[in-house]
Amino acid sequence: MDAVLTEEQQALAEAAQALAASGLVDARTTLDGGDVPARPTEDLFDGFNGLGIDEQDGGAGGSLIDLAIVARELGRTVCPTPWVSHQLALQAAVAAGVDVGEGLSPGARWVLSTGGLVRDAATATHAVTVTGDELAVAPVLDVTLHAPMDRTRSIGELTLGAPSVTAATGGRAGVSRARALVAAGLCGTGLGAIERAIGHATQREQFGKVIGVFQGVSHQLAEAWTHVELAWSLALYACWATEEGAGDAAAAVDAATAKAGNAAIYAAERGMQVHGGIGITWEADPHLFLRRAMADDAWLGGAREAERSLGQALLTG
Amino acid sequence: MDAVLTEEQQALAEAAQALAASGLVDARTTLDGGDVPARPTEDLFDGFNGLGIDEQDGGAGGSLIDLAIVARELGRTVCPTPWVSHQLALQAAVAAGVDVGEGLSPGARWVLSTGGLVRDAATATHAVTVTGDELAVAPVLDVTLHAPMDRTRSIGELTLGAPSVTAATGGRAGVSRARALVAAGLCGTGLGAIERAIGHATQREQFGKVIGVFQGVSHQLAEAWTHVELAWSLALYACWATEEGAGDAAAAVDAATAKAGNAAIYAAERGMQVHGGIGITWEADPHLFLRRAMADDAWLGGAREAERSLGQALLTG
Amino acid sequence: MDFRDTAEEAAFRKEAAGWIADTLTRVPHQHPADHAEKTVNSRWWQEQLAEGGWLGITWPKAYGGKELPIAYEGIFNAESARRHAPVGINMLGILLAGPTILVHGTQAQRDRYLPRILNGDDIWCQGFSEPGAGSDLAGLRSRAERVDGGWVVNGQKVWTSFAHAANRCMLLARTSTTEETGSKHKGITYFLADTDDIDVRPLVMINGDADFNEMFLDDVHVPEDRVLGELGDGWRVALTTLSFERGSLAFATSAEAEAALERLIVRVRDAGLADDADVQREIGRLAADVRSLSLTTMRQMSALSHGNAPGGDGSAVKLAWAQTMQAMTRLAVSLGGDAGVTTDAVDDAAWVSDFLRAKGNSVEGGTDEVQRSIIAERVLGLPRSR
Amino acid sequence: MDFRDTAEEAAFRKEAAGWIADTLTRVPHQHPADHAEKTVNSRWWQEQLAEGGWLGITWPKAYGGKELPIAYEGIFNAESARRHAPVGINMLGILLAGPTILVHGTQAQRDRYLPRILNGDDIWCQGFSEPGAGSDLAGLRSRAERVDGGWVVNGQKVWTSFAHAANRCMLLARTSTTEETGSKHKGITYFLADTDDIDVRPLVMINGDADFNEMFLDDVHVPEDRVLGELGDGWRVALTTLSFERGSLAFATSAEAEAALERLIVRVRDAGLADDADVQREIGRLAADVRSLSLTTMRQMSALSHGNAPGGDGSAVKLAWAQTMQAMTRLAVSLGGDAGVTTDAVDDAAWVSDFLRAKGNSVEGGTDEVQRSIIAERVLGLPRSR
Repeated sequence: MDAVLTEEQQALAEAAQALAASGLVDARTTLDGGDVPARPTEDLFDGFNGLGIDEQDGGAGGSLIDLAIVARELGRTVCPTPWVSHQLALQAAVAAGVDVGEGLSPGARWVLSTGGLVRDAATATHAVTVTGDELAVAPVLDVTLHAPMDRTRSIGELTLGAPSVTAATGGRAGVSRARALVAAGLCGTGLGAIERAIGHATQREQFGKVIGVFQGVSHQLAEAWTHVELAWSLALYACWATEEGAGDAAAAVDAATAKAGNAAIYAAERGMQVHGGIGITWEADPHLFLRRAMADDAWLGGAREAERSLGQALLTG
Repeated sequence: MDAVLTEEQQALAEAAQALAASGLVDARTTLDGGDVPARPTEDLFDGFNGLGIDEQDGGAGGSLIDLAIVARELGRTVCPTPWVSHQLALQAAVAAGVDVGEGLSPGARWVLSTGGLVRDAATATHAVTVTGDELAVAPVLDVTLHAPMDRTRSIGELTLGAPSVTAATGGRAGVSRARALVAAGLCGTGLGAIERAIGHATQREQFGKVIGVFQGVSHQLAEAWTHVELAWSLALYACWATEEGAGDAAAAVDAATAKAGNAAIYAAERGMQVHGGIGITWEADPHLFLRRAMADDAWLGGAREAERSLGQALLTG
Repeated sequence: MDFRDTAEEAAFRKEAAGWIADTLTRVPHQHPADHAEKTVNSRWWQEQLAEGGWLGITWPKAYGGKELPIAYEGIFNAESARRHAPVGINMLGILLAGPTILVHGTQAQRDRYLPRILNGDDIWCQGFSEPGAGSDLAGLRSRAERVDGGWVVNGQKVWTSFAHAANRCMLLARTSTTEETGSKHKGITYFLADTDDIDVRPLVMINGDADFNEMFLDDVHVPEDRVLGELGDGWRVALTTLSFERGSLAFATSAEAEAALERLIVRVRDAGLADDADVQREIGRLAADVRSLSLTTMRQMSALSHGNAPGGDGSAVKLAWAQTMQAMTRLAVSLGGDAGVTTDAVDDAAWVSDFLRAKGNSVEGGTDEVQRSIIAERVLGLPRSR
Repeated sequence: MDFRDTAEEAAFRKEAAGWIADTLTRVPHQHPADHAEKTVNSRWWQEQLAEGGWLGITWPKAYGGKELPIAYEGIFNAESARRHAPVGINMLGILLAGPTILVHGTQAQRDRYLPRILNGDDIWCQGFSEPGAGSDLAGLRSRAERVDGGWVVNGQKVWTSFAHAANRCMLLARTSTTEETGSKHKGITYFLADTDDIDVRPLVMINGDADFNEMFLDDVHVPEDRVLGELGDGWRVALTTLSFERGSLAFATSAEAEAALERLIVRVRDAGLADDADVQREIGRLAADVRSLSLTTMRQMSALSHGNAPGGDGSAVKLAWAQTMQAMTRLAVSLGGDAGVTTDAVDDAAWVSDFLRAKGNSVEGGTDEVQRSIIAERVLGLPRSR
C-alpha cells in the first residue's frame, strides 16, 4: 500500500494547475456567451496527449489516476475545455480494447455518448458510443446544440457516420472509467468552490470581524471540505480499481460518483452561501462552480442513481 | 382563522406543565428499574378525565387539540404515564362511534393496539384494537412485557378477552387521531431536549466563555427549534383536521408524523451533542429525551412510513 | 385554535380569488421572459390593484384603507402567489413605507405620502443594505451632511428591489458618526428621499434576472421635512419597517412554496417516477416541510392579529422556507438528468432558473446564519454570538 | 498511488488475519454482556497479543518492537476490528504511552517503561481531560505542587479509558498557574504517574456500558523522575500523544464502520427490505461514506509512512466517521419498527446499544465542533474562532 501521489503525480498536478490557472476567467467568457477559449485546451492536448494510455497503444503511458489528477485541477477552476471529454472517450475505447491511434492525432476531439445528450458536442470529431456492453467509434457528421446550464461544456445531439470500429464487449468497463474521471473532476469543482469561499471569508468583514471568525461560516466550509476530501479518496480508488480490474470496481465507481456529486454540489452551495449577497450575483464566481457541479453530477448518471445502484448491489448481490 | 391557543388552552398548557414538572425525575426512576410513579398519572386521570370527549358521550368536552397540548407538555419532560395511551385509545374509539363510558371510569387504563407491540401494556385494562378499518374494545387478560428502549413506556403483547364492543368502520380515522397525538408528544420531547441543552449551554464554560456564545453550538439549537416549532404547527393542524373531518386530514397526519418524528430525534441528538461529554453519560438527562424520541417515532408507524405514504398519495392520488 | 377562515375571511378570500383569477386573464404577458416585461407586468398589476381597491387592506379608513386585520393582507397575498400573480410594482410602498409612515410620520408626512401610495403616484424602494453592511445592517456608512434647508447624502446602497421604477426611497444614512454616538445603532437617520438624483443600476443575479439594484448617492439633496421619526433615531424606525417585512409577506412566500411543490409533483409524474418509492419519500418529506411553512405562517398571522409582537417564528419560517425552496428546486433539476441541466425545454429552463434564484432565498431578507442567530438569541435566550 | 498491499504487507496481513481468527476461537466470552467480562476479555487478548509477538509493531527493535512502518500497525488493527476482536487492555500503552516515551523520554524512562508495556506488566491510561476541560483541553486545572522528592497532585480527570485496570497514567497537571506563565498552554507538566493512590470510578454511558472512568487525585505523590519532557512543557508532549491518537487507531475505527455496514445489510435483508428502492439508496449513500473512511485512512497512513506530519484529514475522517456511525445505527433501529425500540431480541438489543453508544462518537476524541474548528483553522487557514 502506498496510497499517496508519487512525485511524478505531484508534478503532474502542478503542471495541470498551471494550465488551468485561467479557468475561471475562461469560464466567465463562456458564461457571457463567448466560445471556449483556445487555451488551455491546445496546451492540454499538447502537453498531456496520450496520458493514461499505454505506450504500446501509442499513448504516453501513465494511469487513469494521472488523468484524474488533471481532471481535478480542471474542475477546480471550472476550466472550459473538451479535453476531459476526449479522455473519457479514449479511456472507454481502451477499456474495450479498441485501437485509439486516431484519437491521438492532432485535432481529434472525441466524445463519449451513452445514448442521451453528449457533452462537448460542439467540437466533437468522433464519438465513442456505448450501448449495453457494446462500443463503437464513429465520425460526427452533424451536431444539434442545446443550451447548457453550465456553459463551459456544450451539450448536444450528434448525427454519426458509419462506425470505423466496434467492440462487442468492454463498453460497460469503459463507461466505468469515464465515470471515475467525472467524479475526479467533481472533487476539483468542490474544492475550488471552497477555496474561493475561504478567500472571501478571510477578507469580508461584518460586525467588525472577518466573517471566517464565525463558526456559522467556518464550520460549513469545514464540513464541505470533509466531504470533498473523502470523495477524492473514492475517486482515486475508483480509478485504481477500474484500471486494475479489481473485484469491487463497479462498487467503487458508484461510491465515487455518489459522494463526489453530492460533495461538489454541497461545497458549491456552501461556498456560495458564505459569499452572502455578492455570491448570488451574476458577476461573482460562485455560480460558475454551482453550474458545473450540477451539470457534471448529471453527466453519465449522477449521485442519485449511483447511490441506488450501489445499495442494490450490496443488498441483493 | 384564529390559529392561536385560546386562553383556556393556555391555561390547560400551564396546568399540564405543572403536573408534568416531575417528569424527568420520574423518567429517571423508570430508567433505573423502578415502576412508573403513581403521580402525576393519578392527577392526570383526575384532572383531565374525559378531556376531548363530548359531554353528551360522558366526556368533559374540549378538542383533540386540547389533548395535544397536554401530550406535548408530557413529552416535554419525558413524563412516564399511561395517560397518553389511554387518550389515544379513547379517541380511536370515539372516532369509530363506540361508546367509551367504561373508559372514563376510575381505574380504566385503555391502550391502542394496531397489531404489533402495545405501548403501556403493563397497566392496560382494555385494548382498543384496530384491524383495517374495524375497531373493537376488549378486556386485557394477560400481558407479556418486552424490554423497552424508552423505559418510561412499557411495551408488550396482550392476551385479550372477547370484545365488549365492535365497530365495522372508523378504525382508520381512529388511528389517525391517535397518530396526531403521538406527533404532538414528539414535539414536546424535541422542545424539552432543546430546553435542557439551552440550560447547559448558558452555564458550561470552555475557552473562557459560556459555550452558547459559539455559533457551532447555538446554531444547531436554533435549527432544531425551527424544525420542532414547524412540526408543532403540523401536529396542531393534524388534530384540527382529523377532528373536523377535513379533506386533507390523512395527509395532515402523515405530514405531522413525518416532521414531528424527525424533528424530535434531531432535537434530542443536537441537545445531547451540545451537552458534550456529560451528555453521553447515564446520569445525565439527554438520553431520556433520545430514548423517548426514537421510541415514540416508532409508535403507530414513524416518520419513514409517513413520508412515503404522504408522497405516494400526492404523486399517485 | 381554529384554522378555518371565519365567514368574513372566507368571503374576502372568495372575492379576492375571483378578482385575481379574473384579472390575471388580462395580464399583458403571462410568462414574461425578461426584466423589462416583468416591470411592465408589475406596473400594470399595481394599477389593477389600485382600481380594484385591493391596496391598503390593513390601512386606516381615514387614509383610504380597508382597516382589516393583517390576516386579510396575508390571505390576499397567498391567493395572489398561488396563482402566480405579478408582484405589484409598489409592493414596498404598500407593505413597508406606508405602515412605517403611519407609525412614525408627522401628520404632514402622512398626508403627503399615503394617498400617493394608494393611488399609484409614488413607487417606493428600500435603501437599507450597503455593500459593507449586509448581515450587519447597522454597520451602514452612507453619510448625510447638514446643509441649508436639509441634508446632502453620499453613499452606496445595494439589494434595492424596485429601485429602477421607484421615485421614493426609505433611506438610512448616518447623521452622526459611530465615534460621536458611541454606538453603531445611534446616529442613523431615516429619510423619505426622492430618487431623482440617485444613480440606479440593475444588479443581475445568477439566473440572469435583475430583481435587485445598486444605488449610488452622490451629493443627493434631501429637504428638511423628509426625516421620518427623530433625527438620529432611524435604527428604531428601521426596525419597525423590518418587522412589517416579516409580516404579511410570509403568506406569499409559503404560498410560493406550495406552488413550487405542485409543479414539482407534476415534474415527477411527467418523468414517470410517481411510483418510485425513493422519490415518493423525498416528496413526502418536502410536502411536510411546505405544509409546515403555511401553517406556521397562519399561526403567526393569527398571533399578530391578537396584537402579539412578531417573534422568532418569523425567522424560523424564513430559514426553513429557504431550505425547502432550495431542496425542491435541486430535486427538480436532478430528476431531469441530462435534460435537466439544459434550458431548451420551457420546464427545464424554468427549474434551472428557479434553482439558481432559490440560492438567493438563504441570503435575501437576512441570511440563514443571521436567522439562526436571531432564533438563538431572541427565542432561545442564548448569548449574542456576533 | 497504489492501494494494493505490497508483497510484504500482504504476507503480514495474511499472517495477522490467520492468527487473529485462530486466537478468537479461544476467546473466553464471545459476546461479553457486561463490563467485567469485557475487561476479562481485554486482559486475555493483551496476553495473547504479547505471546503472539504482535505488540510494538512500529517500535524499534532495540525495545522489542518489529520496527515496521505505521501501515502495519494499521493493518493489524483493521484485521482485528473486522473480526470484532477484543481491544487489548493496554492499547493505550502500546499506541500512545510507549511511542510518546520513545520521543520525549530519558534513557532511564525508556528502559523502565517500554519493556513493561510489551510484556504486559504495565497497563496505561491517559489522564488528560477534566470535567472543566473537555474541548478546551489546555484549560485543565489539576495542580502539581513541588514537595521534597517530587510532586503532590490534586485534581480530577474524566473520560479515562482503562483506568479501572491501569497501573500507570499519562498525567497532565499544572506546575505553574496560567497567571504565572501568561498562557494556558505553558506551565503544564506531563507526568508518568502510578495509579495506586488515584481513586478510580467507572463512568456509565447512556447504553449502560462503562467504557470510561473518572479519576480523583487527592494528594497523589509523584516522584521526581516521572516528568516526561521538560517541566512546564507538557502541552507540547501531550500534542505528540494526541497525534498518535489519530494515527493507527483510525484504521480500527474505519474497520468498525465497515463491520457495522455489513451487519446493517444483514438487518435490511432480514427485514425483507432488500428490494426497497428507498432503503437501497440510503444504504448506497452510507456504503459510499463508509468506504471513503477506509480509503482516506489508507491515504493518511501512507502519508505518515512517507514521514508526512498528520494533517487535517485525520479530523475529517473522525468527523465523518461519527456522522456515519450515527446514521447507520439510527437507520438500523428505525427499520426495526416497534421491535427495533425493544431490547428482547439479541439483534435489536445490539443495535439499540450501538445506536446509543454511537452518540459518543461525536464527542470522544474531540467533539464534532472541535474537529470542524481544527479543519477550518489548520486545513482551510481560517481564523481561530474560539
